[in-house]
Amino acid sequence: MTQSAPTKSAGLFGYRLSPVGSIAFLVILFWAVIAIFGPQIAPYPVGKIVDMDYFGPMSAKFWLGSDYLGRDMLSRIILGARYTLGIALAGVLIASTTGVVLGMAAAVVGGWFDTLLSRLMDALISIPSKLFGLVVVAAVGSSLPALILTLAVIYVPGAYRFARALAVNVNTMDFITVARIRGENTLYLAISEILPNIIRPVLADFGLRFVFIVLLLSGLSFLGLGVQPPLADWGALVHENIQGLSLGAAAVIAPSLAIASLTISVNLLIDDLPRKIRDRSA
Amino acid sequence: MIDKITNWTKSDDARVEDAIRRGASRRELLKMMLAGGVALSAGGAVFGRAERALAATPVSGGHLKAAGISASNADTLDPAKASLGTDYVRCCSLYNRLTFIDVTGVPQMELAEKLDTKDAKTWTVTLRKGVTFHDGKALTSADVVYSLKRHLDPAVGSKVAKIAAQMTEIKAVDANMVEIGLKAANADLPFILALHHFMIVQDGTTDFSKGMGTGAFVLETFEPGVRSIVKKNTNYWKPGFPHLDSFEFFAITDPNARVNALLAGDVHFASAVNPRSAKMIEAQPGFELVKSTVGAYTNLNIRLDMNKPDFIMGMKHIVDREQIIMAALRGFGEVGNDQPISKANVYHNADLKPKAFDPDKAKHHFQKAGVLGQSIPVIASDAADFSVDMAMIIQASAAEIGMKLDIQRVPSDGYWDKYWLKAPIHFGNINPRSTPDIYFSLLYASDAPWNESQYKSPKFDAMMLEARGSLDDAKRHAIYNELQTMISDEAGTIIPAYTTNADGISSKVKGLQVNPLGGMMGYAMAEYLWLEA
Amino acid sequence: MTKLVDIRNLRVEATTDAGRRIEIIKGVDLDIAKGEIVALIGESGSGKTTIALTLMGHTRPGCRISGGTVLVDGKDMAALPERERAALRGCEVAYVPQSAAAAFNPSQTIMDQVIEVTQIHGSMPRDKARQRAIELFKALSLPSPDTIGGRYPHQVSGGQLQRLAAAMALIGDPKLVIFDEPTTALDVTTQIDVLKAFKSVMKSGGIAGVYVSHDLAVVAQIADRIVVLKGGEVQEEGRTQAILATPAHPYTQELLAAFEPKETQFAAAPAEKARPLLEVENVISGYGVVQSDGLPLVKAVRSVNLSVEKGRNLGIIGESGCGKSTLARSIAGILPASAGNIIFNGHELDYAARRRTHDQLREMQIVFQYADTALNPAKPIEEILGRPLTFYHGLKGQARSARVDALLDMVRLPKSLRHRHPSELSGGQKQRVNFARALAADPRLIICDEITSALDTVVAGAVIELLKELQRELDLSYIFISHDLSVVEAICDEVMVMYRGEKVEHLTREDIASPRHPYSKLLFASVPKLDPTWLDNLVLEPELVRQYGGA
Amino acid sequence: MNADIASMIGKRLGLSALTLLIVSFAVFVATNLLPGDTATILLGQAATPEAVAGLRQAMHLDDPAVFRFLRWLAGAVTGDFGTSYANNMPIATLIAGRFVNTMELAGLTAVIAVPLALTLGITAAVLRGTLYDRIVAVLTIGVISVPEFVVASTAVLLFAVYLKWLPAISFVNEVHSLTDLLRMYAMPVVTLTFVVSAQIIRMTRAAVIETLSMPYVEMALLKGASRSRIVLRHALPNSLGPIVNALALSLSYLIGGVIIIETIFNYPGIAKLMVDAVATRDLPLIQTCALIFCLGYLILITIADIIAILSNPRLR
Repeated sequence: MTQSAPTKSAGLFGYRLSPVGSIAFLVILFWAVIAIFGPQIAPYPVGKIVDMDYFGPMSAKFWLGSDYLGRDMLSRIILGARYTLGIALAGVLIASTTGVVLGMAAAVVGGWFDTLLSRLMDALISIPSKLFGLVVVAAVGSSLPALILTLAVIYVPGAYRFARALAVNVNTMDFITVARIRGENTLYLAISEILPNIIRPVLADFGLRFVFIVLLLSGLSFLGLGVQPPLADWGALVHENIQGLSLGAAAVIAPSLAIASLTISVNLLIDDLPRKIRDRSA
Repeated sequence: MIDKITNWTKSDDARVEDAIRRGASRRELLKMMLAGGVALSAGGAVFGRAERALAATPVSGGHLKAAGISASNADTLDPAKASLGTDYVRCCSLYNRLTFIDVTGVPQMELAEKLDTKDAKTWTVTLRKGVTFHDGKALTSADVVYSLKRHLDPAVGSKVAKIAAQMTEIKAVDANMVEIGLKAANADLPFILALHHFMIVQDGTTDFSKGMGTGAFVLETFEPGVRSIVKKNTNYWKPGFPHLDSFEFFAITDPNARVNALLAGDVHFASAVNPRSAKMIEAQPGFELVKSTVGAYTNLNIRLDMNKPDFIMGMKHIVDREQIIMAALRGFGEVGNDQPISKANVYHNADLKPKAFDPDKAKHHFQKAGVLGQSIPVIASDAADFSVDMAMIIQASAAEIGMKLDIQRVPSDGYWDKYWLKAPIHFGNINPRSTPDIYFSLLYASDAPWNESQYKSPKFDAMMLEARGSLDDAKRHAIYNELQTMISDEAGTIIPAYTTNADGISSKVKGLQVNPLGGMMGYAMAEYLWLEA
Repeated sequence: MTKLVDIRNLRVEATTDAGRRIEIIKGVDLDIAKGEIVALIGESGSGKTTIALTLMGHTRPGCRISGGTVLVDGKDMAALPERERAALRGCEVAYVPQSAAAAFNPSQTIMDQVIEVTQIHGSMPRDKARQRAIELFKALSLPSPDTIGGRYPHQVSGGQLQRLAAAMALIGDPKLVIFDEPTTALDVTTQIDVLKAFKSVMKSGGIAGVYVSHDLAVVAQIADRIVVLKGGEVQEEGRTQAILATPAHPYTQELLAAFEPKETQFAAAPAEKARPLLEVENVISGYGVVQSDGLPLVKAVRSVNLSVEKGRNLGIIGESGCGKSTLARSIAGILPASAGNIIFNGHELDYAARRRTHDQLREMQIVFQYADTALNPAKPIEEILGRPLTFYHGLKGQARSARVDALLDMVRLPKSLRHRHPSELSGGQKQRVNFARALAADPRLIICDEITSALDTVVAGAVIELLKELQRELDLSYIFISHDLSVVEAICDEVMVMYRGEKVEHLTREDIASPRHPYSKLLFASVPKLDPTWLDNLVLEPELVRQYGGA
Repeated sequence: MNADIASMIGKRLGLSALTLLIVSFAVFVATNLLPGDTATILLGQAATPEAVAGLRQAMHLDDPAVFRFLRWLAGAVTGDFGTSYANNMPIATLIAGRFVNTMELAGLTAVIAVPLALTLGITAAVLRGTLYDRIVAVLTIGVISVPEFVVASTAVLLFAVYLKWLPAISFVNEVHSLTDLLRMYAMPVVTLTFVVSAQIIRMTRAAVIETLSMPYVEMALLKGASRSRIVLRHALPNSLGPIVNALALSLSYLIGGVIIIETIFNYPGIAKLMVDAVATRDLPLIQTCALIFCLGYLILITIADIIAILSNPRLR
């Protein structure tokens, strides 16, 4: 871990952002604000049928047209932001935290613990994520906690492998040896010595994983795992209105664009981070 | 198309055509059986068109590809186990029943030459002569006895074991005659024998993967969950049938993919098209939509044992039936009046009006029930068609009067086992049945296996049995009218609409008619269709 | 003599992470005659490698030549298009890298890489190139020259690789060879062989050379002329003899001064035979699977005894792989020994640090060679120094803060550094922090593992001086592990020589000039002297070299 | 040396077998947590208690679950995967055709995606920081940022419904010529190529950039080597390890992760079969499908490891 001296300018994680990075950051910020204040700014109730037509076009009354039942698409996207961002964030938070904790533990403790944990993670990776999602739906149905946990479980192995690889590298450093023979315990080693050194790449990885989770979320809603109606995350919005695709309906294009704008922005923001951090987390 | 008749579809044409074609033979049958009728809402022009269509004679040959809606590794050629439309379609192409329901909803003889009874309790089936299985073996009464008795064996896992249970005695009288003794009189046996599950298989068959039947087609390929191909049975006993050289059937589960496949010319037939895709099909030349409203419905069930009669009454008034048809079904449905017998059935009680959408009245009932302000869970699932959309529409209406409904969308997988009949408030999905008695005994009798709202009424039971044993049609009409009213007023099943099934077809596909058993001519279309050159 | 190289007003710019451009070479002029070897000398960051690389028209990523001309045999490497530069690389100008181990592609055989130059430039057919390579291997006195080319880089020792890298440079018959600190990573005994081989090949071929190094003594042996650099500018240049004899520039004087032996008072031999602070008896330790006899498969330390008296220092010297670091690690309990006794302060220590008491751990500290990896880059200095204070002494808040200041003061660092991160410090500063952390424990013994090896000569000298001062003030003992005899000599009362896991000789200050064990003799004789004639006159017993020589 | 490789491979295979066992058992436990069993599912709306009990008995579902699992496991070891609960056909027969389909789709996608992604990844790394690199980066981000079912649905609408160039669904049984093959597979393969390429491109680029910063690459440059020679002879062989690892991960996705593509193109692969099997609680079928996915993953990862070992003389 040789970090170059961070520049003093302000910005995310202490880095200066390029114009592209700044735009990406603003887009993410925009969606975050929408997610927080959604219910206050949505023009119509999310479940109310307000248009006699279905897949209505964009109009002054319905900025993003209407959906397959004739509900206002703008309101649905605004409220969907909360679920898309919230679920993905919660999922990635749990996945990354678990992955990092286990990864560091495997690196610090080593031995059979590491072997067994790594095998378990391998086993988990080898189960296709969408099938796993389907089994969960079949077993416990589609609830918010089930959804978040499913996403988290699917992404834990990746986060684990990533964090473990980083932690193993850090673990060989002399300062860890110094701390060990000072008599420090494993918890201190992990939290105080290793974590600060892997946190930046982990955060970059966190961002990438967030993107994948948003996409997986949309994939799962294609398979029927999503939030309870009439609310819907963006993936579910695309899915429930997919028939509108042939009509070129805004109802299917708008949420697709919302997903793309969010994921592309997160990606661009990560790509804007200094290479040292970024390239590790591809 | 005649523009002035907006509600008139090609299927209605077909119905008229068939009525004309079959007129004579039907009168014969009516001596013993009940009368069926076609409600004609259009004038002479319809007849004119029907005659033109009839002039087109069937073309022999061709390979038809049809796409159903569901496939599974559990796909089977065992009629007793058939559970999906896919299975019915395949079985119908390979096997025959003793009777079948024609496009007017009337049982016709198929493998049976005639059915005789004096008391509706003991029935004699005389088999058609000269019918052979695909392997050349002649059909005998042993095959029939075996085919019917199977359903009584739990190990077979028959879907109709419950219905078959009334056949207490099944025996061969001679090589050509079978006697069926019923537990109680049932004038509907000809309808029951027309159920797809009672198809006739060869005596002693346990391996059904060969599809050995007497049907119009011989099995060529069958891959469960993937597809089947059947070839014309050149020795088929029905002269002139089938028209097709071969028939390929598989499922495209994704509704859009199904429509896309039709429009791309990959398949000739796409069943159960989503109403929202209708525009797209109708906009493209060379494709048609065949609609049939035959009594399938998705209903909201509130269990009566929850002891909230006012809540149920409130719910009946907060269901905006027009909006459900408009928004959820996009016009592909008819308003329902909370009882299962639809207009497609001759016994439909047209005087029974649906409960009006009346939020104020609903609010009054909810207040009385003391549920306002509470959050009431409503279970919906994609397993019950349109139930999630209906739930959302009802939820939005209820929210306006302060009634909070909490929709819980649960997985299709396991829905029937886990939620249906069990959850206090849930959706059900009922396929068309041929007789009121089947509906009532299945759904509303006190001992009904699928008593969706736990409706129990000794009066209802008694009247139902009375009608069942009666051969007097006027009397049955009267009883059934009253039973429908009872269900509508007393049961906890809210049937907001009868859904319209729409099959998308290439214009080359001819001979498709509407059958009261559902889309795809009650799944039996394979032998009737032909491809225009 | 005709000029081969003519650099005029060379300027090189670098772009920092923050996007700022800074000039790292500020108008350098340099001439090299045909067949002449010129040394570029200076500390890290002085720009010596950057200048050398411009001779091939190459700059490292983020850098670019922003001005001046670099004429090599009349062609301006700074101005030529990339394609033409590439055509000259390897044939006109060749490069011998600092770490041959890193500069060899691990997935190709050595021969393929050595003759690659001839394949790229199509200068000779494959068979002929192989032949030529084997000749060069012989000329560079590589063992089994006929077959060594078939091996992979990891199957060959460091010294051999360094010579193979030279062969790789020479095969294209270049007019000029750039040596980029080619012996820095080698042991002294190996270094001699390599230097000799380079020198003879260069002289016999009349090839001009640029020799980049920070080691004046090495440069003195091989260069005709020395150019002293600092901060991207030439400080002084002249004939080797002249520079060594009469350095004009203060920086050059400083460099030379680091070679002067310092007068130091050493503690008198203990009067009465008190119990030593540390006694190590028959310690065996190593790596790999534990065998049936309870000992590891690879024994890096084979039954070593040593003792350290209170207030006195022990030096442990030997080349890389001799087991000196393993011994240090076993004493500290990082790598638990497999056998033997470690008695510290009168108490027998457990082999594993994990099972030693708090105080035992506190009283014996270890300082590692690379401050870069020994200091947690994610923490400020304050935290790095503060943790042992809290951990061992329970200091908090104000008291801890005052003690951190005191520690910084002790290692002669300004208090303002406490808020910085290690990456913001220079190499010498980092090593001082590294040392201050050991001091924070209030230890009695500090094991210093090559702590000056990664530092520039002048900086290393200052660190040694600091250690001595602190010893006087704090009543410490050191175990000083190094491959550099001059460093050990400068600070230790006693010196122990290790070879292949065993202690071969124990020397006191008095007899350090006259070692008796043949390996010690070879080792001590191999340390380069400032005298430019030293290498040429050096005669080592062939028998000795054969038995103990490097490579 | 070869004995070392053999023992290393042996060890890996042992660990793989352990992983397989873990997966099998986990799948078994998960399946048993699902509500309902094959009998209730098969009977569906007709699942009266008596009917269920009868069918259950007839299907031997009354045996303890663990017993059934062990019986399957014992059979699987000898290559006999048992018979499907749902339709009594041998599992091997049920899976064989589907498996071939899945492998065909995966194989064709790999044939297109791997060279494409490697080329893009390597060239982007070599031309790092140039406009080309940025375009590749933006394209890969764009591609992974759009849900695959949107890409697939749009493609179907455009090429099948409106242009009628390609079939909307895949009739894999009707491939008789190369033209058929191209037409059938064009859309699923292209969509999947989109899905898997992005990750390979990113990883390849990162790995090559990493090796391009190695001293031996600078050395090659200073020997006068051309850019292509540096990349092909010096950078690539040494970045092979991480690249093949990324390839293995992406390709394993093609075996089990393509359920959405299989649904949209009505492609009869094993992912859909497993979904059906879960729906019918067909334990032997679920287990066998899971085994195939896990085995596919492990085989790919092991091959990747072996390639990494063989490409690195230090590990050999």
